[in-house]
Amino acid sequence: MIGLEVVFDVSVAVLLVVLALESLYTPNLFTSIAFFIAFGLVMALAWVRLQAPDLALAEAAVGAGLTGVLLLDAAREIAAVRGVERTPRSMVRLTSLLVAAGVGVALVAALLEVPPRAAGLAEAVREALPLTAVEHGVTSVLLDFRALDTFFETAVLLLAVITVLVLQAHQHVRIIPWELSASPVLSGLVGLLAPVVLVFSGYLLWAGTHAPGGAFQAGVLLGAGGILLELAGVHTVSRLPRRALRWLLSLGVAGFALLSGTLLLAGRGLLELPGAGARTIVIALEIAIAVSVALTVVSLVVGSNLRLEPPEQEP
Amino acid sequence: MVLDGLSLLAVTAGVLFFVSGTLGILRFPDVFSRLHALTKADGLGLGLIVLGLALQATSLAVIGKLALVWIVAALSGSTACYLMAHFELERAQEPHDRA
Amino acid sequence: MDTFLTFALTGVVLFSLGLQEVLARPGVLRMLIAVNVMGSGTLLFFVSLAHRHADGPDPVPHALALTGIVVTLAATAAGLALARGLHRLRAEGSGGRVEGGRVEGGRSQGAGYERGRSESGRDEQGRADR
Amino acid sequence: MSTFLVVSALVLLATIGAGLVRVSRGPTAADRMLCAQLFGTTGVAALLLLAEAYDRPPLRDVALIFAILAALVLTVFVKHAAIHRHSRDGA
Repeated sequence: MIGLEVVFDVSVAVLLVVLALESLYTPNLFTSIAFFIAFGLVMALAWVRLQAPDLALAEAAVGAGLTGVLLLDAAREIAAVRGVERTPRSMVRLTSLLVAAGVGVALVAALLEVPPRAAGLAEAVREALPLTAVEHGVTSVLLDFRALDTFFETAVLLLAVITVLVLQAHQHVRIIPWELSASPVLSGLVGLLAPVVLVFSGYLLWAGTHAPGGAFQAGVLLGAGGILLELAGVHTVSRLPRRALRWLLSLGVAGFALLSGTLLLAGRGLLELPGAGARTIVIALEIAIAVSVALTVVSLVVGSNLRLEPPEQEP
Repeated sequence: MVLDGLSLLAVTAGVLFFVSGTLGILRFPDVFSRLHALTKADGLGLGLIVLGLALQATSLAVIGKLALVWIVAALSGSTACYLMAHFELERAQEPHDRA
Repeated sequence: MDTFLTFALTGVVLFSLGLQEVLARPGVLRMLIAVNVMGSGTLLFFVSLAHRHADGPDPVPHALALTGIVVTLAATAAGLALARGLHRLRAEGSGGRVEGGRVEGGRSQGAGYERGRSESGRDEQGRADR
Repeated sequence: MSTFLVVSALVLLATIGAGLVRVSRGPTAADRMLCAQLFGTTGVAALLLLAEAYDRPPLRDVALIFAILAALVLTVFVKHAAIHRHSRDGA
C-alpha cells in the first residue's frame, strides 16, 4: 500500500513537470504565460509539501501572481508574441538538448551521493533561537544570523528597480495608460480588497516574529495591493513625488546601512545586534524592508508603464 | 459526532462541485457557458468546503479567517467572471474582418 | 520515494528543461520564462535538501530560498524592462521594420503586436473560436 | 478525518490536472486565463483542506494570498486585452 503522502508528492511533482513542459514548449506565448502562472500555483503546493510555509506564502504572491503580471504586461508590448518568434535551428536544438541532458544526469548522479538523512543546521538554529530577537526560525536567519545576506538582497532589489526606472525615464515613445478604463465593478472590488490587503500584510509582518510570514511576504503582498489600486486608477505610488519615492525605495538598504554603521561605530561587529533592544531593531528593519519591497514591486510592474506626462485621455 | 458527519458531507459536496465545474469547462461548447460552469460551481464548492472546515474549527479566529478567505475568493471570482464575460462579449460584437 | 527524493528529482528535471530552453530559444520572453523555471528547479532541489530530518526542516535553506524568490522577481522585472527598452529603440530606429522580423510596427506600440498576430494564423485571443 | 481531507485535496489536484486540457486547447484567451483563475480557487480549497488535515494554520494565509493574487492576475489580463483592442480601434 503506497502511502497517501507519496501519492500527493508524486502528483504535485508530475503536475510541476507537465506545467513546465507546457509553458516552455507551447508555440503560443500567451498560453505559455497562462501555464507559467499555473506552474507558480503548483510550486506553492510543492513548498507546502516540503514544509516550507514561508516559501509558499512568497511563491503564492510572486510566482503565481506578480511574475505572471510582469510577463503579461511585457508580452503586450513586445512583438515577438507569436509567429515572429523563430524556431531554433536543429543544430542548436540538438546541442542544447545534449548539454541539458548531461547536466541533468550529472545532477542526478550528485543527488544519489547525497545522504538521505542529514543533520543540517536545523538543530543549530533551534538552539540559537532563544538568543535571537524573534521566535521564528526563518525570520531569525534572515534578520539575525544572516542579516548580511538580507542587506545585499535589498541592495539587489534597489538595483533592479533603478534599472527599470532609468529605462523608463529615457523612453520617448507614447506610453500606454496603464490603468483599466474605468470599470465600476473593478473599482468596487479594489475598494473592498484594498483594506483587506493592507490589514493582511500588516498581519503577515507581525506574524513573522513568531510564525511563517515576515517582511518579504508582507511587502510583496502590499505591493500587489498597490498594483490593484493603480489598475483601478487610484494613483498612489505613481503620484508620489519622485524624491519621496527614491527615499522610500531605498528605505531597506538605508536601514541596514545605518544600523551596520552605528554598530561598527559602537565597536561591535558588522550587524552584530546588541542584546537589549534587538527586537525593536529587528521589527524596525522589517517595517523598512516591507515598505521598500512593496514600493519596489509596484515600481517594477507599473514603472515600465508609467506615464511621463499628466494622464492623457483614452481614445 | 453529528458535527463530524455534517462536515464530512459538506466537504464531499464541495469537492463534487469542483469536479462538476471542471467537467463543465471541459465539456461545455462555448466560452460563456464555460465561464458560468466554472465560476458558479467553484464558488459554491469553495463555500461548502469552507463550511465543512468551519464546523471542525476549534477557535473563532480560524472561522474568521476561513470566512475571510471565502469572501475574498467569492469577490474576486465573481469580478473575474464579469470582466471576462464583458471582454468576450465586446470581442464577439466586433467586426470580424481581421479574424 | 520520500518527499525529499521526489522533489529533488523534480528540481533536477525542471532545471534541465529550463536550461535546454535557455540555450535553444531566441525569444527574450521565452528565455525569461525558462530562467524562471530553472530558478524554481534550483530552489526546489535546495529546499528538498533541507527536508532530510526526522524532526522538522532546516530553516536556513528556507531563508535563502525566500531571498531567491524575491531576487528572481526583481531580475525578471529588470530583464523584461531591458527587453521592452530594446524593442522600443528598434521600433523607433527602424521606423517600423527591423531585419529578422523580430520587431514590427512603428511608434505605436499596439501595431507591432497586432501585425505579429495577423501574420501567424494561430488562435491567439481565440480567433478559432468563431 | 484527516485522511479524508487529504484525499479530498488530492481529488482537487486531479481536477487541476484535468483543467490543464482546457488551458492548452483554448480556444479563446479567456478560456486559458480563466483556467489559471480556476486553479486559484481550487488551490485555495486544497490549501484550506491541507491546513486542517495537517494542522498548519499558516496554510490558510497562503490560501488568502492565492485568492487576492488571482484577482490581480485576471485584472491585468483583462486590461491587457482591453488596451490591445483600444490600440487597434484607435489606429
